[in-house]
This record gives sequence, C-alpha cells and structure tokens, in this order.
Amino acid sequence: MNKVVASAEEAIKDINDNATLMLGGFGLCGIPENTIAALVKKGVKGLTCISNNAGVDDFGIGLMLKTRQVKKMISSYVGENAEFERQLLSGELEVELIPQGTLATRCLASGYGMPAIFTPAGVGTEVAEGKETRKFMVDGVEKEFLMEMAFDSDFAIVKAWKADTHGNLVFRETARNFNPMMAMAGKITIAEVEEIVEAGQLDPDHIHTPGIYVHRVFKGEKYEKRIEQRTVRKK
Amino acid sequence: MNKVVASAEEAIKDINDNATLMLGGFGLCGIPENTIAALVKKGVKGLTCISNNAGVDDFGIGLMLKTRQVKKMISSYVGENAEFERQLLSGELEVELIPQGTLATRCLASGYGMPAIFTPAGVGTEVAEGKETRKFMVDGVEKEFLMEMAFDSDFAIVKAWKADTHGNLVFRETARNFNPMMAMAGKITIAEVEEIVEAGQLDPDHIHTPGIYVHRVFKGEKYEKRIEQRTVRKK
Amino acid sequence: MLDKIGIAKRIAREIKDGYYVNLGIGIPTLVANYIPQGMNVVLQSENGLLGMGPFPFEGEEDPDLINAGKQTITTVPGSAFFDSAMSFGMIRSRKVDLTILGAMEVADNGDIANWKIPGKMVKGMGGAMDLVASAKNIIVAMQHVNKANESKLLTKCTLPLTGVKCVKKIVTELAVLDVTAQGFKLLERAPGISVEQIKNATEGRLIIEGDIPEMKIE
Amino acid sequence: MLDKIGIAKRIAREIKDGYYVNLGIGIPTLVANYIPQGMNVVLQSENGLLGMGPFPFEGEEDPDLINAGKQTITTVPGSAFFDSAMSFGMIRSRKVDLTILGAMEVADNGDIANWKIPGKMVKGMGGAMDLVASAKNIIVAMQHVNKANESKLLTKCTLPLTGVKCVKKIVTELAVLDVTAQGFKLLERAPGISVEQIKNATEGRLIIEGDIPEMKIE
Repeated sequence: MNKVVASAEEAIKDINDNATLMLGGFGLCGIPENTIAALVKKGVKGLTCISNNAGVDDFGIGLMLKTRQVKKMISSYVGENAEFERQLLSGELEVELIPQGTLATRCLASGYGMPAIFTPAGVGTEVAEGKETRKFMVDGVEKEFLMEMAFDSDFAIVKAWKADTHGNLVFRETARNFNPMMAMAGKITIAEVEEIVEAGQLDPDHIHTPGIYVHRVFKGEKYEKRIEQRTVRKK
Repeated sequence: MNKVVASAEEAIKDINDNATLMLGGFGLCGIPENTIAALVKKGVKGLTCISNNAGVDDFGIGLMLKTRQVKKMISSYVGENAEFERQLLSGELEVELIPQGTLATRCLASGYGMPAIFTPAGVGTEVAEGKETRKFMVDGVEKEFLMEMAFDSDFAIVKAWKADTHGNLVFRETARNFNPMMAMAGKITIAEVEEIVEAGQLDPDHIHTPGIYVHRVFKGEKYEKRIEQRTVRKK
Repeated sequence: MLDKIGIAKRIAREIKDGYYVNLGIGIPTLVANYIPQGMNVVLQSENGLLGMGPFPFEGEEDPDLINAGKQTITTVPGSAFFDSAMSFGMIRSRKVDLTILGAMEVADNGDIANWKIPGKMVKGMGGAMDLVASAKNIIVAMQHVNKANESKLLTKCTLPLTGVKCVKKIVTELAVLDVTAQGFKLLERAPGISVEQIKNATEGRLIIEGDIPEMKIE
Repeated sequence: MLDKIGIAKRIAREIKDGYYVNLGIGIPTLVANYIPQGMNVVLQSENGLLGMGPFPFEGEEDPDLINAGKQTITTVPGSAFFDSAMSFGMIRSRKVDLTILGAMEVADNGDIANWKIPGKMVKGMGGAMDLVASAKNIIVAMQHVNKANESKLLTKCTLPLTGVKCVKKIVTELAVLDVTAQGFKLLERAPGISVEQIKNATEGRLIIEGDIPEMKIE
C-alpha cells in the first residue's frame, strides 16, 4: 500500500488542462506550496480551483494567477491579491464566492458520500439566489436552510505535516484547516508533506486523514511557509 | 472552564424520567459503564436510548433493561440480549432499528448543525417507508437517497480514554466508535474517562472532541471493560 | 461441493493488490486468512479501523480493540483509527474497493436480503444496509440452497430486503456467479458439481454460456 | 464619544464567565484585550482553534499558527485544533456562546450587511455568513454613522445582506442598543453623548424608554 511518489512533478503527472482542483490551506497557512510550484512549471491551463483563498501576488495560488492558469476560483475570501483583482475586473477570471463554512461542508459532504447538505449560511442573501431552501425545526423554532451540493473535483491537493507510506496524514496546528476535508473529497488526492515515515511510525489514534483517502504522497523539496500577517508583542 | 464533576451521580443529577439519552460504544467496547451503573442506581425510568447496541444481559445497557428503565431503544443491532428479546416480544419495549451509518451520521448532523442528511442506506427497504427520497447524480449516474433527520437528545453520555479539565477528549483505538459524534450531539454532554489531566497536558493536535462540546467530565470509579467475543490465536 | 473454508478461499482470489476491503461477519471474516502473502490489502472494520490484523495472542487481548463482529483483534503497521461517522463516510464515498458479506437470499437483479426473518427475533441490520447501498463491488458468500433444499438464488427475494440491485458476484458451495442485467451468469462450478445440479439449485434466471469450468482452489 | 478601544472595552463587558466566543476582524479582535482577568473565556478562531492566546513574542511566530485574520497567534493551555468542517460544525450547532463582529449597516429587524459594496472590489464573505446565520448571540461593533454623517442603523439595509434578523446588540461610538421586535432599543449613551445626538444618528426605528444612562467604562 505504498503511496509515496518521488516528486511533485510525478504527483501531478496526470493533471491536465481544464481540471478541477481543490487546494488546501487558509491564507498562506498549510498550502501545498511545492505542488503549486510544480503546476506553475508544468503550465497547465484552464484550471478551476476550489480553495478558501487565492494566495497573494507572489505566493500560493497567486503564482498560478500570474501565469493565467486559473479559469475559475471558488473561494470564500480572495482579498489579498492585486493581480486577482485585475483579472476579475477585466473578466479574464471567473469567481464564485461562497461562505467559508459552506465551502468546508461541501468538501466534507463529498468525502462522506453525502450528495448535498443543508446550511443556514446565506439564507436571505444573494448566496441563496437560485438555490433550493427548506425549513426545518431547530430547538422548537422553524428555521430556513439552503441546500448546497457536495463538491466534485478531479484532484485534491493538500499539505500535511507528516505522512506514513500508506498515506495516513497528520496535520499541525491551524495548518490543518481545509486540508482534511479536501483530502477526503478528491477523485485523486495528492498530499505533500514535510516528512514521510514508515507505516507503523504514526500513532493510529493520532491520524487525521486515513490513507484510504490519499492516493499519492511526496515530501516537499523545501517549505517557505510564508507568514501573511506577522503580529507580535514585545518580550 | 473547568468541566470536572466529582462523580457519576453528580454528572447525572438532572437526568430525569423520560429523558432521551445517547450512549456511546460499539458492543461493550467504549461504553460509559460508570454512568450506566449510576443511572441504574438512580432508577430513572421511561428512557429513550440512542445507542448502536443494547448491551448484554448483565452488562452495558442490558443492566438498564433488566430494571425496566428503558422505554425505547434506537439502535442498529441489538442481538446479544435475552431480556431485551423478551421485553420486545411482550411489547414492553419499543425498538427502532436503523442502519449503523445512518445512526452515526444523524449524530454527526446534530453536532454539525445540519438538520438532515441524505444517505443511500435503506433505499428500497422497509427502512425507507414513510421517508422522503430524492435522486442526485453521483459519478454521472442517478442514485436515490433517503433524507434522514438529525437526532435530538437531552443528554449524550460518552466514554473517553482521557480528558483534560476543559473537557477536551481523547479516545483509544476502536473504543472511539460512536463516542465523538454523540459527544457533539447532546444538549448536555457527559463524558466519563479513565484519566483526567490538567489543561495543557493533552497535545492540542491530538484532541478528538474539543471541550466546547462537553459539559461535564468525571473519572470513572473502575472499568471492567468486558470483552464480548474473546478471540485469540496460540503463540 | 465447497465447505466454508472453500468459499472463503475462492473469494480471496477476487481480492487484488492495493484493495481496501470490508469483510462481514461469518464466512467473509475467514477470507482474511487466504489473502496471498505479499499482497497489499488493507482490511476496514466499520467500527472504526483501517488495517485490521489477526486475532491477538492469548493473554494479549485488548478490550478497546475489536472488529465489527465484536471479536478481539490486532492492528497491522500503518493502521488508523477513526469514528463511526468517518467510517461510514468512507464507505458511502466508495473508497472501500470491495465488500464481502453473507446473505440469506439474493435475487437475479442483485437485490439482497440478509437481516430479517419475519416472525423471528430481529437483531438489526447493523452496518449491512450502509455497506450494500454504497459499495462499488459487493461479493456475497452464501449457501445456494436452504436446509429444505430450496434455492436462495431467486427471481425475487421473499425476505425483507437489505439493499436493491447491488450484489455483483456470488460464491456458494456450488458455484461462482456474476449478477448481470440478464440474471445470474454461471462462471465456475465447485469441484464435483455439475451444471445440472446448479440449474436445479437456482430459482432465479440463470445464464449458462459455453463450457463452465470447475473452479481451482488449492 | 467612544473610540475603537472604548467600543472594545464596552463589548468586553458582555462576555460572561464560561463563554466560548468568536471574535471577528477589526474592533472585535481588540475585545480580547479587555476580558477581565480570571474570567474563564475560550476564544474560537474559525480556521480551526479553540483556546486562542495573545500574539507571540517577537521571534516566536509560528507560520502554522494563525487566527482567522491570518495573524500569527499563540494558544493557551487547554486549546484544541480541528479542521474547518468541525469548526463551522460547532458554529452551526450553536456551541459558540457569543459572536462579535463588525458591520457596515444593520437594520432595525436585525439584518446585517458587512461583506459587499456594489461597484467596489468584493473580497468575499469569509466565514461571516456562517457565523451570523447560526450564532445564538451576535453583538456588532460598528460606527453609528458614515463619513458623510449618514446613519448606518437603518430601517432597511441598502447594501447586500450578510444575514437576516440575526443581530442582537450593537455597540457604536455613540450608544449601546438592543435589537428588538420593535426596533433599536437604546440602552446606554456613550460618555458625553446626548439622546438627541443618538436620535439624529439613527435612521431606523429607535425606542427610548425612561432615562438612558451614560455607559461606564474604566
């Protein structure tokens, strides 16, 4: 059950133009930076990217925007990127904004084999336009929910802290974020990690994503792990 | 944020007749045995119990059946209990059998604030009778699903391996089973554990159930941890 | 005619390298013993484990470590524990490659009945309904006929259904059969069993094309 | 009139012992600094953390540890990490006791607009729609009027909505108000602010009953 591949290039060998990708991470935290670099190098185009954010101008998904590889972004917040804004305003880039919890839960639904979920997020707003709504009793009060569909994606690309050779994944701190749900939701799931250990080296009680969900694992060549908002206090 | 109470008795002080309880465990593995003992001692009656199984004649929920405290069981498999069978056939006990994955997911739905979920389990069987069905496309093929409602329960009673004083829970091996979802689903969640440690003693990356879901924690007086099917091989 | 071990051995040959497999209670559990050495197969137990190993050595039983049949077990290196929601999540999202389970009856359209006999104490469906509703590949291990010598491979199940149109392959004491749009397609005969015997034991539509080989089990 | 710190201080007084609290970006983030010492409060960050602590000391920033505003942070003892699905799961299931966030406009029925200005670059709603749709108690920190001195407490929001009928309380530079079935109910005046000034700054229905005290903030 060896899921290890040698490199990012090998991991993405069958990602072709017009693929739909999920990319883990929140801001620049826990993003699959080595896979993004390989996608930029490969130059695949017309990508639909499902990712909470779109990176910054010179890091994360921003790098794929600069090279015009992205056709459509499905995100909850895309704020920190001037090139993104330019492409959006010029109509080169299509953007679908959805609530963050809806994004997370539509990934979960996919990984858990649930075709649709109900959420109250967006009820009464433009997010609800064209969507089926339904009322349910919650704590004795009628409440309205939107039906949102599970995501379909060709590839999920996630960043974990450690993996074993079976593809079991462990995440670190808030770099976990969307990665576990996306890992469950890809038709093919690619995980880049900081360290690969032998099967049996991870405590089976501590695994966040079981290897059954993961198809390919590789060790990232290097991690910049850029900080977006460095906030500190004096000692 | 101290969730620790002194005893099982204190933890269940407000569980009264006719309450709906979720009880974690799979077979006799990972069941809240100290809380069950306290419920038997207290003698509350008319309980509705949501639990994957119903224990055996002299252990687990079987003890509450013997004392006729249970009005209704909602379970996926209730096989190993003669008294259960007697009460069921005599009409003293009401039983609702539901698929195991449906049981788990209806608990998850409750803890995740989703009023209903869709599952294919039971489509075309008597489980589907009277339920709304709906077709969705799955991998390009139309497939039928049942809509199943999130569970409402007054109390969730779970067994974890360790807790910290904040109510963060860690489970061990397959004793995890239904416990995390039920912990998320109780209006009041009571966790009995083998060991309570100070806040900060559990690795925050290894917590299975965050304390926000847990209202009361106590250390079980003793754990029998009975084995239902002892299967071994010779050395 | 195959005994239980024979059925288990024959089913084991359906398992491919790299498979994640869920084994039901009874004969399916035995299949684990006949997976060829060196083949990478991970066993899923729906109570929350990937990487189930053999029974523990005497004295090493761990009450926290059981399979879906509530038997004490062990894990293999690379195993992972998870909760029941994730367990059925991976089942529903078709990450499990093969599900092997028992049946009381199977119909020639793939319907299966294995959880309830009206008039008898009903123990429950456990995880069977979830498994059959979702699995991409289901093999059933069952007896071809009941004790009264009546066929259990039927045109239509007489017992309450567990799932509809889901069984892909059946291994009985007499035969290996695929479930096709046209009915049961006979693939192999058990050692010493004739096509005629299988015909007589099968109430549902049976397709017999060409020479039916005798199965090979060592 | 209150400055940002004043608004944060006043909101901090709404936090009760034992609360789990989600703080939005901007003024709400500042509220953390004014939670009384010794009060047991756990801060939830929707990117996957319960038990958020203060900013790290210089040189101790950890790129894997950020809040929902993408700022480097720390944890406190008893913290827990989880994924985004569970994070919004606990938000939807109303386990978070109090949500504090900013707004561009609030209507007197509790509608809130805080994510989109037509004609301007839209950055996205992030987790705001999930939070306002689910939270059992929402306090909004906002300016009472815009730079043109126009009220932002309205009969009806003019901007695209983030959520409907969800805001429970508002703290502005001028006042503290509850949102009731009859409209904004004035509870407290900011130091030096008259009822008349608040009336003039409020376009939506305003309820003034009895003497309105000046708020106390140290």
